Amino acid sequence: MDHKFSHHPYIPNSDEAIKREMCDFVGISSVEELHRDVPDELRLHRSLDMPKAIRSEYELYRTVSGMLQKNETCEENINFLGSGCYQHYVPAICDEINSRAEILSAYAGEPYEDHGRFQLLFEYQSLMAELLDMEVVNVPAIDGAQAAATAIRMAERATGRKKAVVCENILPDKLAVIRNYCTPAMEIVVLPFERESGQFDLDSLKKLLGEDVAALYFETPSFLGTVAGNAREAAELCHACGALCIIGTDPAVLGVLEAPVNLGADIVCGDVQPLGMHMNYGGGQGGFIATMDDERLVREYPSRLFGITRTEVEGEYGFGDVYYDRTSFADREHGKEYVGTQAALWGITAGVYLSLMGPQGMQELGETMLYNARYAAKKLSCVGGVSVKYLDQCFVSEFVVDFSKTGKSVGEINDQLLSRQIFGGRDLGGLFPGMEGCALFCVTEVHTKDDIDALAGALCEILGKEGK
Amino acid sequence: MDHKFSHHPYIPNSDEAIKREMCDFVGISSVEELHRDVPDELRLHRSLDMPKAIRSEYELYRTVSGMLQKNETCEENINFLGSGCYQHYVPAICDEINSRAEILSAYAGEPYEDHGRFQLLFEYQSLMAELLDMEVVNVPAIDGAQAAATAIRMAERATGRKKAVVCENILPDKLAVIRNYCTPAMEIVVLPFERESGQFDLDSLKKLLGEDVAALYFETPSFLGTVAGNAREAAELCHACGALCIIGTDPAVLGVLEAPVNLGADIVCGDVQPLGMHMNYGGGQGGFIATMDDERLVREYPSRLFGITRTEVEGEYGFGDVYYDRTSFADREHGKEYVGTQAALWGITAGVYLSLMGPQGMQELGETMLYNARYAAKKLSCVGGVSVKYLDQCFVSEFVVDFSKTGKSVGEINDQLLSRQIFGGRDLGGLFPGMEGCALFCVTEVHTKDDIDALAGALCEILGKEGK
Amino acid sequence: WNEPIIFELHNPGHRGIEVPLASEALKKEAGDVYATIPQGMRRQKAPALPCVSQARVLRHFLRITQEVIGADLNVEIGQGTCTMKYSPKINERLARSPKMSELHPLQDERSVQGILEIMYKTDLLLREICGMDRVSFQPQSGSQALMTMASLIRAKVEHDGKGEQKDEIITTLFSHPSAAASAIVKGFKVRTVGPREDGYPDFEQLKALVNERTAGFICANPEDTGLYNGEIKKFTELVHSVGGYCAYDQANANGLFGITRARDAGFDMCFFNLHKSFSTPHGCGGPGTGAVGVSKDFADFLPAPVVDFDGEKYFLNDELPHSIGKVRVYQGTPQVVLKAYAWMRALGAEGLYEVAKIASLNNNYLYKRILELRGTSVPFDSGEQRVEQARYSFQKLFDETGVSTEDVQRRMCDFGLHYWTSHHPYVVPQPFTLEPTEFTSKEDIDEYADAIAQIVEEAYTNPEIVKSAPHNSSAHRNDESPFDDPKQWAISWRSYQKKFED
Amino acid sequence: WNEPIIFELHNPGHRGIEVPLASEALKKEAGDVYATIPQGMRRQKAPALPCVSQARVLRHFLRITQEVIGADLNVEIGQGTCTMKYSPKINERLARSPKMSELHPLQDERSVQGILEIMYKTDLLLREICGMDRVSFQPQSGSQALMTMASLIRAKVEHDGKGEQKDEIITTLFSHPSAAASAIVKGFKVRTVGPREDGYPDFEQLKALVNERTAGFICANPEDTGLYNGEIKKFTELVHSVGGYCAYDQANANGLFGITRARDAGFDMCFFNLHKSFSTPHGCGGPGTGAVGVSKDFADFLPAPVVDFDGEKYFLNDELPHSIGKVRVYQGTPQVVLKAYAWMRALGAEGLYEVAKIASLNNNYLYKRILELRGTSVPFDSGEQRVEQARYSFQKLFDETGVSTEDVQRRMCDFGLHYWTSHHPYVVPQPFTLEPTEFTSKEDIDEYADAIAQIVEEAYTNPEIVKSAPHNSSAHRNDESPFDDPKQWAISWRSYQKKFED
Repeated sequence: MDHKFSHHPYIPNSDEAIKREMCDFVGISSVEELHRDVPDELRLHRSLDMPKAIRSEYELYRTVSGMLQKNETCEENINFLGSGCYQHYVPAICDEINSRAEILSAYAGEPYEDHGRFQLLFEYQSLMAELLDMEVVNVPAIDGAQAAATAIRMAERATGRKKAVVCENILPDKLAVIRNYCTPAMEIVVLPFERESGQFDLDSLKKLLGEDVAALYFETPSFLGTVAGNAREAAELCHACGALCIIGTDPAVLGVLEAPVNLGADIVCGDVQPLGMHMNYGGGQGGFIATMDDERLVREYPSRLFGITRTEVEGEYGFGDVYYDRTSFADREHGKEYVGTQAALWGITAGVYLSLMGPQGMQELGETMLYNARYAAKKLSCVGGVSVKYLDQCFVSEFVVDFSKTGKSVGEINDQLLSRQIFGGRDLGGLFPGMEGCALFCVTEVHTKDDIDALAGALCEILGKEGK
Repeated sequence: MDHKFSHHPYIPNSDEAIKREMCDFVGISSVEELHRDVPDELRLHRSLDMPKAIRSEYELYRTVSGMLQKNETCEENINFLGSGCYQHYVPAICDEINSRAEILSAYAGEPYEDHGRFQLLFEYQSLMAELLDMEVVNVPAIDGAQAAATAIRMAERATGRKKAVVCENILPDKLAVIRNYCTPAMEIVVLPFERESGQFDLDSLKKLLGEDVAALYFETPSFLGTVAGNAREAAELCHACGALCIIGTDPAVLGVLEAPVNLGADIVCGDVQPLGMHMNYGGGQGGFIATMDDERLVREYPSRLFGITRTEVEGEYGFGDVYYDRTSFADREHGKEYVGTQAALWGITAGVYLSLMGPQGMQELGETMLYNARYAAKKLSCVGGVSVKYLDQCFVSEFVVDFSKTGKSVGEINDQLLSRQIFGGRDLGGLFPGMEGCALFCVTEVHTKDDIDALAGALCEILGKEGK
Repeated sequence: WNEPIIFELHNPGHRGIEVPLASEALKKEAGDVYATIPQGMRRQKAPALPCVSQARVLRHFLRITQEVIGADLNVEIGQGTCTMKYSPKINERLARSPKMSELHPLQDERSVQGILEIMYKTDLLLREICGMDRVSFQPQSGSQALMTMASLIRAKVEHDGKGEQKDEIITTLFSHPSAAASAIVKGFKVRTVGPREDGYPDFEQLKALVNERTAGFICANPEDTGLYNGEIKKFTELVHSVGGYCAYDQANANGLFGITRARDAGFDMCFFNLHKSFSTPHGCGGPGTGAVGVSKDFADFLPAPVVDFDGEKYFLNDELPHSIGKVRVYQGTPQVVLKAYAWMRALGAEGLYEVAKIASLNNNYLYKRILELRGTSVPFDSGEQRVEQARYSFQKLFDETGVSTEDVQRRMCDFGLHYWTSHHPYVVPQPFTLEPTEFTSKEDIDEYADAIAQIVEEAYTNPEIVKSAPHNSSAHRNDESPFDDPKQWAISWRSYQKKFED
Repeated sequence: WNEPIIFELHNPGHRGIEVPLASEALKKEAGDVYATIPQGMRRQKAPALPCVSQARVLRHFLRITQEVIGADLNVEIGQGTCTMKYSPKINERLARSPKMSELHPLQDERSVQGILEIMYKTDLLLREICGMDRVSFQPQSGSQALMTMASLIRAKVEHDGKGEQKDEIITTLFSHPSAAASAIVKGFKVRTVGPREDGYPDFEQLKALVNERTAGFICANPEDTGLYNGEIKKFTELVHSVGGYCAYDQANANGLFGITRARDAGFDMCFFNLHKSFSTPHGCGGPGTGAVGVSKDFADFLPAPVVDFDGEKYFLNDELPHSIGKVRVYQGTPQVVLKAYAWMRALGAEGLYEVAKIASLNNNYLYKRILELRGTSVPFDSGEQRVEQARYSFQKLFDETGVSTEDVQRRMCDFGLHYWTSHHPYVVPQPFTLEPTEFTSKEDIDEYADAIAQIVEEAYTNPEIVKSAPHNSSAHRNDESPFDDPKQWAISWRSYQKKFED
């Protein structure tokens, strides 16, 4: 090695003189005497086989950023992928706050020295509560899928029942997470959606519900972008048989769509990623779970729940853990599921986002998406051979485009869009039988009319047909 | 307008109800009654003629970043331009600190509530003092050129003399700044440099010095990258006739080159841009001026000088303005020149940079530049028709390449380099008679061997000749 | 600051940010979108979010962040087991590049070769560190990684045809609570091995618990005690002998880089918290990454996809025939993987080894300093070195002065320092858990130990000052009565308004 | 925090960052570079910079930044004349893009069309705002802009052939000190017009001073009093009548956007501080931009280059035949211009007009609130509205309680608020200068005024608490004796060591 391993900027005591002094204090003659408890047979008697240290920050920067240069971003291209991870505008203040050293490098301090962390997450809970029109929101879970899985397990414990009905029309990744998380404790029954309407059918639902069902889980908007017009009826059916109704939703649409609690949901869950998180190749997800302030459900949360209180100083607020004894931190395997690191920073960021947006911002966000999506759907359905499924229904930002009559596969079309710097919609072939040749497109407030027109124009070229 | 001008996120009181309430308190019926002191004949009886407001942050971001996309950066290309503005690596922590909201948005608080600002700038002064081996450093001036101009005016006041000798071999912009700033108070006499050596000649200097000369100003390294081997003799000649010796320098080289004070300088000045500032199309400059703790000179600084003191609490430090009465803040036109906003944020950043680098970092920085520049010079001088001037002399990071025998102009060569994503050196033709066909190239620690080889290879191609 | 709750800043005339509105031309072509919304599905009552001007939102959150003390701001020793280390700013800068942040997880693989390369190469580096054959980055946290390991064991025993028979997981008392709790989630019964008097897990207890029902064994080593169990291979061999599998909680591997590897001690799988030992920041509790490494027998069981390389390009490999499915949507948190990659590259093999040595040296130095203080002790003591952390006890201090470990905790706030007791239930009486890492300097350790020393001194001379703390923190003592009382607890501002403001 | 001086953190074993070293291959080809350094020119003694680990450097500076209160953190009213406004974070984000920060000023124009376009379009916007014909962004600050204007006047009178004769510049007492001081730098004699009893500059005094020696007249309007001089055109006409030129200090134009324009009042030139009225942040005092606008008669005198557009591309135009040369290297601080551009685009014409109205409304609201307090007054009062700021007096408070404006200043720190008195010498006795801008909400103004009210109350009931302030700030009262004593002052740590530590 060119450098001895001393004086590393990240390891202040990696200096011979300092090591010497500390070894003397500890009573050993060198650091090699540490780890004497590790038996010889378990020791690695060689160096790890890995590339040499890049000691200068500049070379490290150049190496890693050189690798990153191979990526093509959604800012450099026009992106129409959504499907659970959404490209929304991230206000500069969201990044300003979540990159603050104080909170970025913090973890799990106590209510006194980390007063601010508690306040940040309490405010997040409170702001989400308003958006959802509910009373209790957890410190974020891993992602929306975990939130759904946990909501189902909460229903299991609250009802003592071991079966859950899950609508098919959700992100396939999410179903996989739910399945794994609920296996073997519960039976997961999938309620198919009708291909022609994109909705689940109430009669089919009725057949699956019963005294053994802990919960029904469905989403609105659904994975295909459709709004569940029969949500209220579905909730009533659940309640009639003593099951809980769990609704997954996209918080970005709640300025224009009714809050699921008002459709009859007992538990509402979803992902906070749309509320101020960059996509990060999927790394921006964070889950929320919300209920009313009903002790029966509150005691089933595995998550931390921060509560507000008063302090010994008049007019001052304090914060702390509500009902800590529920958690695995307090009671190991007797706690509710488990708790630990999840996605707190994204919760804090969502709080900043909602504070900036206010009611009007959320309403306008939804409205712009409604217009953009409707415009895009109309525009694309004018391209010869292309149709938009469920065009007569409401969708806020996602919709299904059917290319099956164009003579080209979704893969071929997306390849040609890519070469025009457009990321086309997600191929639904293989995800759901009967949806071959279809793709899920997403537009949000980041898309301009020009962006959408560019997509339509590119499709006309690719498909060799003029738009009508 | 689509929007009425209310509820603007930057203007909280731009709401009719709030305005109403405040107008009532003030005793006017509407905000239109404000500005009644502005006579009708002076009023603009129309709206300003400018593009409509871009109300959403996203559209603003997309508009401005769209314009910025037309720029090609020195990260995307290999850059060999220096000439007073240098591409060095900026440690991430420098940006972390100078983007902190607390200091980015601060201005001119007092020693108590802005204790930190005073400490930051006092530490900058102290760190620069070590680098320069001097005792007094100012809160930064506008740029290195202003620092040089002020140093000359300080010499004027300290000596009572009205003439300054300035070596020709400095950044032409800097000479222009000095000329304007010293006109009409002083006479600026230019001491030419010798074309064959890149140095000024002591005999010529002697002819210009005399009892009427306030100061000699020269630089090492010079504009052409050469080290002033006769600096000590020049300083002695100044002192012999009662003039001050002012030396401009590049702080990035002071890990390997002697501090100018030890060559005999009375005032040392330069630009802090190399110490942690991005180039910012020239917006990263900030000037420093340094002297020993000599009252005669300290009283001539126009800048603020922050000093350390003790407070009423044992062991605590406090900070404040030293000799405030010198300044125009204290005494208007009777102050020394003037003071105001300059480049404080860059001073703070340079302090962070020097704290990170330490003595070893500065030494290694200089050494890497010495090697890179020497390697580059050797490599380029191997390209047929190309020679490097002053190759037998020392240069740390800049050197002059002579293309006059290649049959192509510097402009043509740079055009062709540009199409290969290389920013070639600065054309010296037109800047100095006798330097036609020459260009000033700069390499620093950011250049790898591959970068330099790419330049040499490109030149071989362009000039149609193999490297030897 | 005494910054109000954001709702208290509400002024209906204020606005924080504006959203792009659809242009008139677009609206005209789109038509009446509200008419498409089904009956009763349109939001009736706007959410009661506060209206606050942009600068005031910023001021609010900036001020609150100043009331948090992250590892960047303090001598970060007091959150034992959390492995709080320096997260280099350069790594954050890289991770916040649009080339990372503006990627959609479903982009064509050709357009994300950079991040796939980084994930693949990080996988290789971690394989080398733990000796396993394949790594998944899907779990976002250590607890989720523990759940993933429990899921892998379940899938494997079922694949072995022993799904009915093998329904127990054994863990140790000083392992993380989630090791036990996540096994329960996956439908196992949990058996727990306690420590011997000398602090090591009791092999005799394990022997008594291991049988044909044993599906797996999950433990940390060192556990929270910081003691390295040198007999660990005996443990894994015993479990293997009955057809069980062994999973290693290496959330905190900080003291062992380059010293010993999980696979070599007989483990079938392990996980690392990239947000602990690999320095990616904690972010107040996530997102992180619990990278799960497995032996080749388990490679096909991992959550899909994993990143592979075909010699020319990197790709997402979904072909895992026995995959447990997914534990996290998409590919986990790639920006965290990137930061860990950059950190490892900055250190190389010798650097990682130095990390282990210095983390250990720092801990043993601190250990000696703490034990020199009156009132301190270390129960479950073998007299051996600790690796990277230790759990201490103030039982003696409590007996002699009445000052409890919670009192000390509150008093430490006054010094701007963290001090963590322990997970519950307390095994060590009056516990506290300290863990310096390699980024802690000797000066830092001395500063921390001096603070504890001063509090100990106060406890013996003026205990009231400790008991009534904090005196000098960003908040004063809470009225804790509402937290466990459903009638009083308030988990949102609207609940607080309802319960307290009437 | 009580964070030490960085030098006190020195430990020779520590290191903050590493620098790339030349590779062995390169070194070999380069040869012995040290041998090239001339005799005596190689550094003999390494600079005594401190050695500090990276995390400790970060902690040090983060802690210190927490001891500064910028406009983002407090109710920013107390730094009157400074026009502290909200600097939107989106503008900072744009300015910190590598597409801005990684540009070299000598790059080929083809590679910098984006920033040149922004500079050109900002020039157009500013021309419209002030009515001038051309703008230079070269000056980095308001003072430098004043110096630039003085330089322009000198060049013009010399060009007029009157360089010998015209050697006086007239300014007003309530204008910025640099207006007078920079005229001196440019070799002018300075004549000063004082205020009338009602606060307006005295036209009679001007008449007495204007003569054939008058080269120029430089003033602000409003001056620091906040009063708009409606007779300003009489002033400029008088100066023009003797062949002098008129320069307008519009550093702070916040109260006048869209109301009235400099050119229309007869000025030949003016400047704007983009870091004040145009919201680019102050950064503790620069870099900013003092954008100088001139009438067409002065366009060829501006510092070169300016940005021009030939219909196809933007370019740097150096063809200014009478240019004064340069006042700043290269093209000034383009990243500041960019931020100002983004700010103007976010507001448009109506938004700028609203800025002027609300800044003015806020100030008049504050004005009334302050004057309702016991002990306050406004000398030089016309009874008229103030525009964007006002200079108040606590003379009455001082007479009645002994509490001075400096005492109030120190006490305001305890509220986390700034409070600025005035430039020296004080014209208004016991002065203080307040300036809310359009970003200040009514709630903010009330909070600030309430703090002053409380201090006034204290002054009358318990003056000692005010006089002995600060009580609750990041620092305690300084021993001020060293600052003016050459034997004691210490302008660097090494001087402090030498003078105090022996």
